[in-house]
Formats: sequence, C-alpha cells, structure tokens
Amino acid sequence: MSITYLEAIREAQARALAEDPRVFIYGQDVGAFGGAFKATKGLAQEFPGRVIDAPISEDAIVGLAVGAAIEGMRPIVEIQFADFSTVAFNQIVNQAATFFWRTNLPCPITVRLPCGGTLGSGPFHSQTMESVYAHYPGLIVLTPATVEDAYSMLLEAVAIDDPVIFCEHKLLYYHLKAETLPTEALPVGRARIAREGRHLTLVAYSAMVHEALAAADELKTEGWDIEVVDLRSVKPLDTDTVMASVARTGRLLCVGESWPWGGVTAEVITRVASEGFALLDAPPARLNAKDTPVPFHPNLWAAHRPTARSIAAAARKLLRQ
Amino acid sequence: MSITYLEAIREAQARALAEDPRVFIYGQDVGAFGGAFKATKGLAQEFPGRVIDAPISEDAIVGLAVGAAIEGMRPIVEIQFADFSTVAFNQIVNQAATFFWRTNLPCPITVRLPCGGTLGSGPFHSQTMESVYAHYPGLIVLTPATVEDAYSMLLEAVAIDDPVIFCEHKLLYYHLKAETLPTEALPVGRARIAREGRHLTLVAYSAMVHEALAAADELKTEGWDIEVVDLRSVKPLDTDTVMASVARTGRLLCVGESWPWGGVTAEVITRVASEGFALLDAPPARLNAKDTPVPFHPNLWAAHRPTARSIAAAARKLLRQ
Amino acid sequence: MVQTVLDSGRVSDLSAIRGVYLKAFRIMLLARLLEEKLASLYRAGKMHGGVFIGRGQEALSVSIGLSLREGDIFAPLIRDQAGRLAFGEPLLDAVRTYFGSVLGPMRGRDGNVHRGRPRQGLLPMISHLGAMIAVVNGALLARRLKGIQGTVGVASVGDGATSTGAFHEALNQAAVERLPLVLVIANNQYAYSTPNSRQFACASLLDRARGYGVEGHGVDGTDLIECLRVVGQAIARARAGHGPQMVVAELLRLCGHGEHDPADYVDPQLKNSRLGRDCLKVAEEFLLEHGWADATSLAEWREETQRTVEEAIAQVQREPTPDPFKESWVALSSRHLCETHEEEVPNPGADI
Amino acid sequence: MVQTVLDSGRVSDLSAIRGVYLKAFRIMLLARLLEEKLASLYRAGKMHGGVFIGRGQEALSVSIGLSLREGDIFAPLIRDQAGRLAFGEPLLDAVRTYFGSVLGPMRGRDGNVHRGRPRQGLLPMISHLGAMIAVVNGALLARRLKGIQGTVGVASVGDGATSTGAFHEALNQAAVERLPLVLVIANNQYAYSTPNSRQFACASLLDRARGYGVEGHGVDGTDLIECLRVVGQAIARARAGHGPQMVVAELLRLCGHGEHDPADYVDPQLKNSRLGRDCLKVAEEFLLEHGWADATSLAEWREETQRTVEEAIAQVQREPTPDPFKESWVALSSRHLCETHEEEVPNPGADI
Ligand SMILES: Cc1ncc(C[n+]2csc(CCOP(=O)(O)OP(=O)(O)O)c2C)c(N)n1
Ligand SMILES: Cc1ncc(C[n+]2csc(CCOP(=O)(O)OP(=O)(O)O)c2C)c(N)n1
Ligand SMILES: [Mg+2]
Ligand SMILES: [Mg+2]
Repeated sequence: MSITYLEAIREAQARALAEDPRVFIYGQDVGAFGGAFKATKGLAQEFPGRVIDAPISEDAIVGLAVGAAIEGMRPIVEIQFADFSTVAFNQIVNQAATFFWRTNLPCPITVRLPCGGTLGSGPFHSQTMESVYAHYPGLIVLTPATVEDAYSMLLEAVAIDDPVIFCEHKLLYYHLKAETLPTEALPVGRARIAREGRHLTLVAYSAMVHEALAAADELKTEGWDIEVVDLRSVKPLDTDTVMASVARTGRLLCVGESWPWGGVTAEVITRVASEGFALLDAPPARLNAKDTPVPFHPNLWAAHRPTARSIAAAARKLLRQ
Repeated sequence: MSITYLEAIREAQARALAEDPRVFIYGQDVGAFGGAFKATKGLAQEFPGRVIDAPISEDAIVGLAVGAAIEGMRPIVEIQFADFSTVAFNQIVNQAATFFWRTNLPCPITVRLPCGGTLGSGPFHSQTMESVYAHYPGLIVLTPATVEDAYSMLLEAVAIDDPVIFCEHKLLYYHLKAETLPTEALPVGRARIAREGRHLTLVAYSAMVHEALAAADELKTEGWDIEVVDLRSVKPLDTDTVMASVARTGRLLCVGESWPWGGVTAEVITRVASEGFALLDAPPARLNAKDTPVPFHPNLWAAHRPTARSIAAAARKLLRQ
Repeated sequence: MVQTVLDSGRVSDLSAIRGVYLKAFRIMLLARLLEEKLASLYRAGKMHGGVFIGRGQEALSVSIGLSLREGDIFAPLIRDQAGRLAFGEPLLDAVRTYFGSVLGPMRGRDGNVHRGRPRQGLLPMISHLGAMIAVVNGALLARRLKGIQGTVGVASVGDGATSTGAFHEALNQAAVERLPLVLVIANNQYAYSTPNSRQFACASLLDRARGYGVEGHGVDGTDLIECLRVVGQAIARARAGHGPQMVVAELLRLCGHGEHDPADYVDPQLKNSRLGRDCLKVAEEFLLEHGWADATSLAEWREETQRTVEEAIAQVQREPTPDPFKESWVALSSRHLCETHEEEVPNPGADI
Repeated sequence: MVQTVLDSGRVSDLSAIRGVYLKAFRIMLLARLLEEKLASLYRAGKMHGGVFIGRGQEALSVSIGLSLREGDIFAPLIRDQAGRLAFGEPLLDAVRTYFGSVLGPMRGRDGNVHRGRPRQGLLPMISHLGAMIAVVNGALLARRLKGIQGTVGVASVGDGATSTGAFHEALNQAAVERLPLVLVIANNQYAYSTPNSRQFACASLLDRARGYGVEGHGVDGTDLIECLRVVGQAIARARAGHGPQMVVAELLRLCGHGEHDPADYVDPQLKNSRLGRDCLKVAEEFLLEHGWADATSLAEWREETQRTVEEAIAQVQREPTPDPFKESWVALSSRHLCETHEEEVPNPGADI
C-alpha cells in the first residue's frame, strides 16, 4: 500500500470526523463532490451532514467557522485555493486571530489552504501565504512537507485550541507518497532535521524541502555535506533546532517559495543573526521566489521559484565564503 | 504659521487636485464632512465632484480606484482606518498590485491608510499594515514620519505610476508640526539620516522615528551618539543608506510598531546581515510591538509598542556588547 | 401562531403587555442615563478612546434583548446598550469595558462597545462592520449540529453596514442554510456622516429581503410597542423554523456618530420628522397617557436609575486597571505554542 | 425609445435582424470550435494548466459583445469566449494566452481566460470571483469625471459569483453612483459542483435587482434572439442613463467546470429540460427553419471556421514562449523604484 500527501490529508480528516463529533468540514464543493482536489472525497457520504458545501463566500465561511468554534465545535474550513483566502482575510486575522486574546476563550478552527505553485496555474492559483498569516498574533501556521506531516499535523491542527492556518502544498498532492500513515510524530512547533550534514544548514519548508534535499544530493557529489532543516511549522518557528544546526555548520541558507520582502526567510535569518551571530562563519543567505506575481508559463514559473539548481548555486556561493 | 502632519496631508491633496485634473478622492465621509480625521476638510467644496463619498464597501472602493486608474485617472483612496483595509485586501494585493505586471500598463492609485496606535483605540483601530503590504510584489509602501514627508511623499505617491500604500500615522496627525511646507524633498526610495551618530545605528520609520530620536537624546546624556535612520519608505527599502550607517557605527537596532514575526525589522536585519555581515561589531537587534493584538487600555498600550524608554534599554544592551 | 414577548394577537388588549412595556421602559432609561453619563465623562476628558451611544435607538434595541431568551445568541451593534442590558449583560460590563477595568469581561484588552460574553451567547464585536453576522450563523449551525433546537440568533447592524460584502455573504449563507438568524437593521439614516442616499439606491432596505429569500419586517423604530411587536414576531418566526428574518427599523440617530462628533450634517427636516422623535420620550408619553406611570413615578425611576449608574461608575473607577507586568502577553490559548520574543532585546548575559 | 443591436420593436419583423443574427451565429460557431479544439489539446496533455470553456453560453455571451460598441468596457467571465470575439478581441489573443506566447497580450505571464486589453476596454480578469465589477465601475466613473458620455460597461458573472461580497459591494456602488453598468449573470445552475440550491435561497436571482434599486431583466439564455433582444435592451437602457441594469440569464453549463471535470454531478433532469438545450443547435435550427442558411452553408461555415481555428493554433504553436533570462522580473511600472533582490544569492566577489 502507498498513500499520497493528498490522501493523507483526506485520511486525517476522516479520522478527525470519526473520533471527534465536534469536527465538521465546510467549504466550496467539499460535499458530495469531494472538493476541488478531492481532499474530502467520500467524507460527505461517510459522515452525513458533517461535510457541508458552502456558497462562494470565503468571508462568511471563515466567519461561520469562528462562530461554530465559539460554540465548542472544531470546524475544518477548506479554501479552494490559498489565493482566495484574501477575501476571508479579515475574518482570519481580525476575528479568529484576536478571539482568544480578547475573550480568554479558545477559537479552534483549522483553515486548510491549498498553496503553492504548480505548472500553468498563474498568479492567482499559485500563492503561498504563510508569511502573511504568520505576521499576525493569534495564529498558528503549519507547512507540512511530507505525507507523514500532512497527516499528523492536520490531526494535531484540529486538536489545537487556536486557529491554525494549514498550508498544504498542491505540488505535493499527488506525487509525494509514503508507505503508511505515521503512528507517532514530532509535535507542532518542532522542526525536523531532514538530512544531516556539517558544511551548511539549509532551512526550508513545504515543497521547498524537496528542492533543498535535491540540492543537497547534488552538492554531495561535490563533497559537501548539507544539513537540511524542515521547519514544519513557520509559526511557531523552532529557532532552537535551526540554531543548533547552524552551531554545527556555521553557515545558513534559508529557502522559501514566497516573495522576497519579509516573510519566513527573513524571520529565520533575523533570529539566527540576532541570537546566534557568533555561530555564523559566513553571512546568512536566503533564496525566495522573485518579486513578481507567480507567472503562468512553465518557463517563467520554473525561474520564478527556487529550485534544486538555484538552491545548489546559492549554497555553493555561500560555501566558498 | 505652523502646519500639522494632518494639515500637510490635506494640503498635498489640495495641491494634487489643483494641479492635476486626473486626481480625485474617494472614501467614506471624505466629502462635505471632510473625513473622519479631517484630512480632506474643505476639499469637496473647493473641488466640486472630485471628492466623493463612498458606501461602506472597502473592496469596491479600491476596485473602483483601480478601474479609474486604468482609464487614466489618479485616484486617492482614503480607508477610514488602516485596520479596515483587510476587507479591501484582495483588491489591493491581487488586483492593483498585479496589474502592471500582467498588462504592462500602469495602475496609479494611492491608498491612504491612517495607521498606528493611539490612546484607547484598541485592537481594530491601531494597526499598522506596512509589513503585510510590503510583502507583495507590485506595491510601493510609504511611511512618512515628518510633516515634510507627509506632504512631499503624498504628492509623489499621486504622481507615481504604481499603486502606493500610504501609511500615515494617526499619532502624528495633530501634534507633529512644522513651520512651512517643504519646497523640495528626498525622493521616494531614499532613507534619511534623522540624526547623526557613531556608536549605533537605530533604524525606524513612521511614528517610531520620534521614539527613536527621544531614545537617542536620552542615550546622549550617557555619552552615546546614536545615529537614527528614518526609512521613509519600507518598500522600496533604502538598503544603501542603512548599510552606510552600519558601516560607520558597527551596530544595528531596528525598531517597528508592527508585530514581531517578519515584517520591516526582519527585512532590514536580514539585508544587513546578508550583505553587510562584516560591518557588524555586534549581533543586529530589533524591537517590535508585542505579539498580541493592540490593547485598548493605555497602560497596556504603552507597554505593547516600543517607546523611547524601551528603545534606549535595547540600545544600551547592544552598546554593551 | 408563534409566541412572542408581546403576543401580537393581543396588542389591542393593552393591559396584557403592561409588564413587558414597563420593563422595557426601565431598561431604556437605564441605557440612556448610563450613556449620558459616559458621554459627559468623555466630554470631561475622562475616557480612553471614543464613546458611542444609542440615543434614539433604545426602543428597537431593548425589543431585541427582551425577545431573546437564555441560550440565544446576540451580536449587538455599537448602539445596542439597551438590548445588551435586556439580554442580561450586567451593567458593570459596559462600565468596566469603557474604563478598562481588569474585572471586566475584556480585562482592558478591548474597550467601549467591544465587549461580550460568548459563553452567555453575547458575542464581542470586532470593529469591522458586518463581520459578526457570519459568526452568529456559525453559532447557530453549531447548535443544529449538536441537535439543540429552538434557539435563535440576532445580529444587529446599521444602514451603513448593509453595504459591506460581509453582510451580503452572511445573510445569503444564513438563507442557504435556513438558519434561525434574525438580522436587525437599524436604519438611523446615517452612517457616520453619510446619508442613506449615498449608501444605497433601493427604495427601502426591506426590498433586500426577497433577494435573499428571507422574510422581511419593517418597523417604526421610534415606537416601543411596534418594536416589541415586530422584533418579537421576527424572532418568534425564526425560532419556529421559518428561516432567516430581516427586520428594518426606521429611526434617526439622535447623537453624533461618536461623542466627538457634533453631527451638524444631519438634515433638520429629518430631525423634525416622525423619524426624529425620541423613542424614550414617546414611551414616556405613552406611559402617562395610559396611566401606567405618573410624573412622580417617572421622576423616581429616573433618580433611582441615575443612582445605579453613578454607583456603577464610582465602583469601577476604584477597580484595578491592567498592569502590563502582570499581563501574559500571549495571543494563543495553547501557551506552549507561543513564541517568546524576549530575544528582541539582546540579553547581555546571552552566550553570543 | 432606446436603440439596441436588435431593435426590440421590430423583432416580429425577422428579416430586419437577419444580419445581426447571422453575425452572432458565426461568432458563436468560432467560439465553440476554438474551445473544442482547446479542450482536445487539453485532453491530449498539450496545455499548461486548465481549460475553461463556455459551451452552452455562447448565445448570451455573443449578445453582450455585439451590443457593446467601441469605447465601452467589458469584463468577461471565464465562459465568455463568444462575447470577447464579438467585442473585438482577436482570436489570436485567446490562443496566445493559452499557449503563453510572448506575442499575446499577457506575454506568458498570465494564462487561459486571464487576458484582456485594457486600452480597448477589455479588462483582464483576476481569478477572484466578483472582483472585476468594481473595476468596471471605476472605468465608468472615470469616463464621467472626464466628461465622456454614452459609454457603458458590462461585467459578466456566474450564479456562484453572486455570493461574493465583492458582487454586492460593487453592484450597490454602481447603483449609488448610478453608473451605466450592466451586470450580466449567467445562471448556468452550477458553480463548479455546487447547485443553485446550495448557492442562494431566493426564488430567482432577478429578485435581487430591486434590493439594489436597479432594473432587472430575465432571459432564456439558450435562445439567441431573446439574448440579443434582452441584453441589447439592458445595455441600451444603461447607455440612455437609466442607471445600472441587471440581466439574469437562465441556462445550463454544457461542459465541466473546466476540462478536467467530467461534471457527473449535473442533474439529468436539467440536461433534458429546456435549460439544457444547446444554444448553438437552437440557433442552427432557427437558421434552417427560416431559410437563412441551409445544410450546405452550415457545413461550409463550420469547415471554414475550423480552418481558422487550426491556422491560429498552428501559428501560435510556432511563436516564441517566454524566456526567463529576457524577462525583466519587475512588478512596477516605476522601474527606478524596484528593488533588486540579487543579494539573495551572495555574490562571491562581494566585499564582506
Ligand atoms: C469595514 C468597516 N469600514 C469602516 C468602518 C468605520 N466605521 C465605523 S462605524 C461607521 C458607520 C456605521 O454606520 P451604520 O452601519 O449605519 O451604523 P450607525 O453608526 O449609524 O449605527 C463606519 C464607517 C468600520 N467599522 N468597518
Ligand atoms: C473568491 C473565489 N472563490 C473561489 C473561486 C474558485 N472558483 C473558480 S470558478 C468557481 C465556480 C464559479 O461558479 P459561477 O460563478 O457560477 O460561474 P461558472 O463557472 O458556473 O460559469 C469557483 C468556486 C474563485 N475563483 N474565487
Ligand atoms: Mg446608520
Ligand atoms: Mg455557474
């Protein structure tokens, strides 16, 4: 048996629905149709009345989830593409994210955002939004890179008493496979050493972990041992694991698929530069997408996002310093 | 004669309306009433038909501005409080910000955001959003700290062929005064040395420039010469000026009123750490607001944002390293 | 027949409603005097931030609170002091939230009208207009999923809020789900300075009901009996399973947008029209006319109420305000997932 | 009397409309054959990204394009290939945008239906549903401010898009400003897999018009003559200064949401109803019935059109695709304000 990243997301939701009567799913086309990506396939049939089709009203979708959470439910919201969460932005950052702080009561909603670039998807079906959401207090932002994490972190997201922005990467949906679902997992908030090495710490998250690993493979042939850290969660960010790795390697390259101004890579570098300055043997570096909307044509798209090749090139430069 | 920061904003709009028939103003209560803060006082009377009251529809307000800009106009949008721009978020980051890149045609809109904390304003009337907007490609984000800049940068914003997010700080509206309006000014994209010094570079923007200057005054009595850099524009960010200052001082403290995760301070530190690593004699440091919504009560609010006192304390620690 | 706080079948038999009417009046009076006090404190420079009052809207507001029951949901608008009190919000909640007392429900973190008690069904508003309606929907859907029946939710908004996308999405959502939502629109003719003519172009906001497939009810918001009857009826119909209800009350804001606002833009013609009547005065006259109260009892009530208000203010002014050093500064319920940002100020003892 | 592309006073006199009808039919045919070709290329794995077609919606769509004039504004929905062609969008624009040719209006930066020529009044959509309506409003307001009269703007949306906040805010805005906006709603019964019953609860979307204070027009979207008449009339009324117009066309999406979608959720009853008629077939029958075309001419037109399509595809397939090294990678028109992010990859020669 083998299971894909997407199937893991479906299985996590099935299990959450089965084990906790407070869980329900709300989003466009998530019901009988099973969702635009089939992440809720069969769930409406299996859990009648608990997988609910929504009108094209993202603001009201998230607003409803907050109201249900206040009443003790554990809603999972599917936004059809992360890009469309901009029209639910207010309910996410001002309603859900501030609720606990204002009232001292939990607001356990999970917002699933199918994120990231895929071939030919263009400016409005390719965005990653983790950097924007992580800026706001009151949100937890998860970015699973593996089938195992997609499963275990989604289950944990539903169990967490706070609003969780669950960034699933569309590029991993069908191709990324594991043998089985995990029975145990690192908790949310802990990063993972995806590959050990001693010459450079390559920090990545979500789909970029796989580009980073491929870059590390490539550099291995040149004699470099690259340590790859998979952040798993960008808020909270596991500074300790990153710092410990940099302490071993002395060099930091941080990679993200988001835009270059601010965001995850700037946050990671700032933490290391502020708190681990003396650990660094060379300037910390970052590699992000280019500072334009995500292009439609595959030629442009491939050049817009970091790839194993551009990561390896950036790492090489840093290793030479 | 003396002129306030708010009056400078009004005067800039009056001049833009007078000099360019393509300029019009659109926003809630901006007409006969003159705006919630009186930033458009008298303009509807002076420029009939060109200062237009909008319904409570921020999404449509910005959408309309984009459409008018496409047709060659130069709309200035007033959002009543920056916090409410979350409901116009999609039109700003996906419609306005991507337009030039997609079509090769300019989209000259200016979105005025009354930003920042003031006494007793609470979580939804105090936000600064420059860090979120600056993350998006296709936007220019300005954060004037002085009466002169409020005036000259708003005029420049209207003249710029791209969408400009103009972050005016409400705390400066009434109290900050200048003798006259400037006749010349630094261009957008250039930071300003607000105070020269040699022991530490204190980077700030918007209202925090004044806290930074007060901190520098305080530290002067202890024998420290602090250089204060006013960023003026957070996107584009004038890395050269910051770097040149750090080259002189060897120490960097970056201060912002925004939340700690990501944002302006992380971006500044990352640039200096990556490109000017060897210039630093101590780890770069930052000081932001606390990672919670902005509190209502003045006691909490004063502790939530950086102040001259907390900035001086942070600087002192850095100076001792 | 659905049952309401004021059984509409018997309005002609006035004596039957005497109890409810008097109760409503006393609450309106309390709301009015409380808000007048807050406004005067504002003018004296004793408040943090703004003061937003509901002068002229008490009849409508109180009717909402009195028509709701324990277990119902209420998301008030900024002018719903009377409705909050009628729904059971303690008087002290208002005062404490205005003063930022740590004993208040918002503990100084949020202020003035931004308060609530979610566990008691009173939702704490965010400022963004229209944003609370979908939250009410969510609470109602939760009830349905949990198998709880017979509760309703009221979301109260102004004429200006009807122009928000949030209003539209949420009302449509309630209609699609056939939730027991009662959307009360207090059309006080202005949104801040903006008159209806710059806010919408339909003849009446009631014309919107049909476009959502919900039942619509119009009411004269200056007339307490009418408000009790119509709001009560709408809430009863929602409770009885007739799906979302829209109530449009016509009235006039008899104050500034906030107490900072002299509101000199309000059309004098409106002030002098029936809309411009003060619902509290109208109710007072009704009481006198029907012999349910006389000048003495009115004066006594006023005095007693004034005392209640003064006492509450005096008590809260002695209460502790928040201490930033005791404040936890965490925005998450899951404390272990909070990040500490102390590192921002480099610690001199740190190993670097 | 306002004048329309198909003067409604003379519909009984069919011969008068022969020219327009034939023109419309030929454009519908071109749109259909182009989209069938794109769909087959998609199935053959030759397209980047999705393909979204307007099968069954050509009659409505072409009526928009033909009723508009040079200088008007058009913000199409994803199924408006016919309307685009009728409005004057070159056939090559579609093909080039699908293939990402650098010669196309979007130069490979955006794809498929996300294209336009703003200078010619054809607005390039963003994906977010409802978001283009306010942009049309802005273009129309700009015209008014510039003193340009007599132009109108059409925004075309689906039934699903009516649930967005953006739809509501923008339609209300147009009504308040009394802009010459024509909002055409193609109610094809589904939004992706979601049927009308889960999208709204009003009896007809036309019931919404009154709530905005705009004029409403219903039309059978499968009937070309009706579409030409009603859409033409609505556009003419907007042009004549009667304020925003709402057109609601009832029809059925005769394809998947995109070409990846087998759409097996579509109710067979709907398929077999009048709504499920193919407007192109209906028009063909009409032509034959009235002797405006015979089987031979129909076959000839089809063949000729097919050739046009094939030629366009063949031409574009030979055109250059974007070169990332030649791409400027700047998102601002003000080049001097762009930041260079080359520093991300540390330069080995850098002085550090
Ligand atoms: C989305 C949004 N935009 C703007 C504001 C600022 N604002 C607060 S109250 C108000 C007027 C509200 O008018 P209305 O809904 O009629 O209620 P009223 O004050 O008349 O009771 C405005 C514009 C806001 N709170 N939310
Ligand atoms: C705000 C937003 N939410 C979700 C989507 C994803 N989406 C694209 S098309 C579509 C269905 C649109 O249905 P409708 O408006 O009826 O148009 P149709 O496809 O039927 O022509 C959805 C949900 C989107 N584009 N924008
Ligand atoms: Mg109002
Ligand atoms: Mg549809």
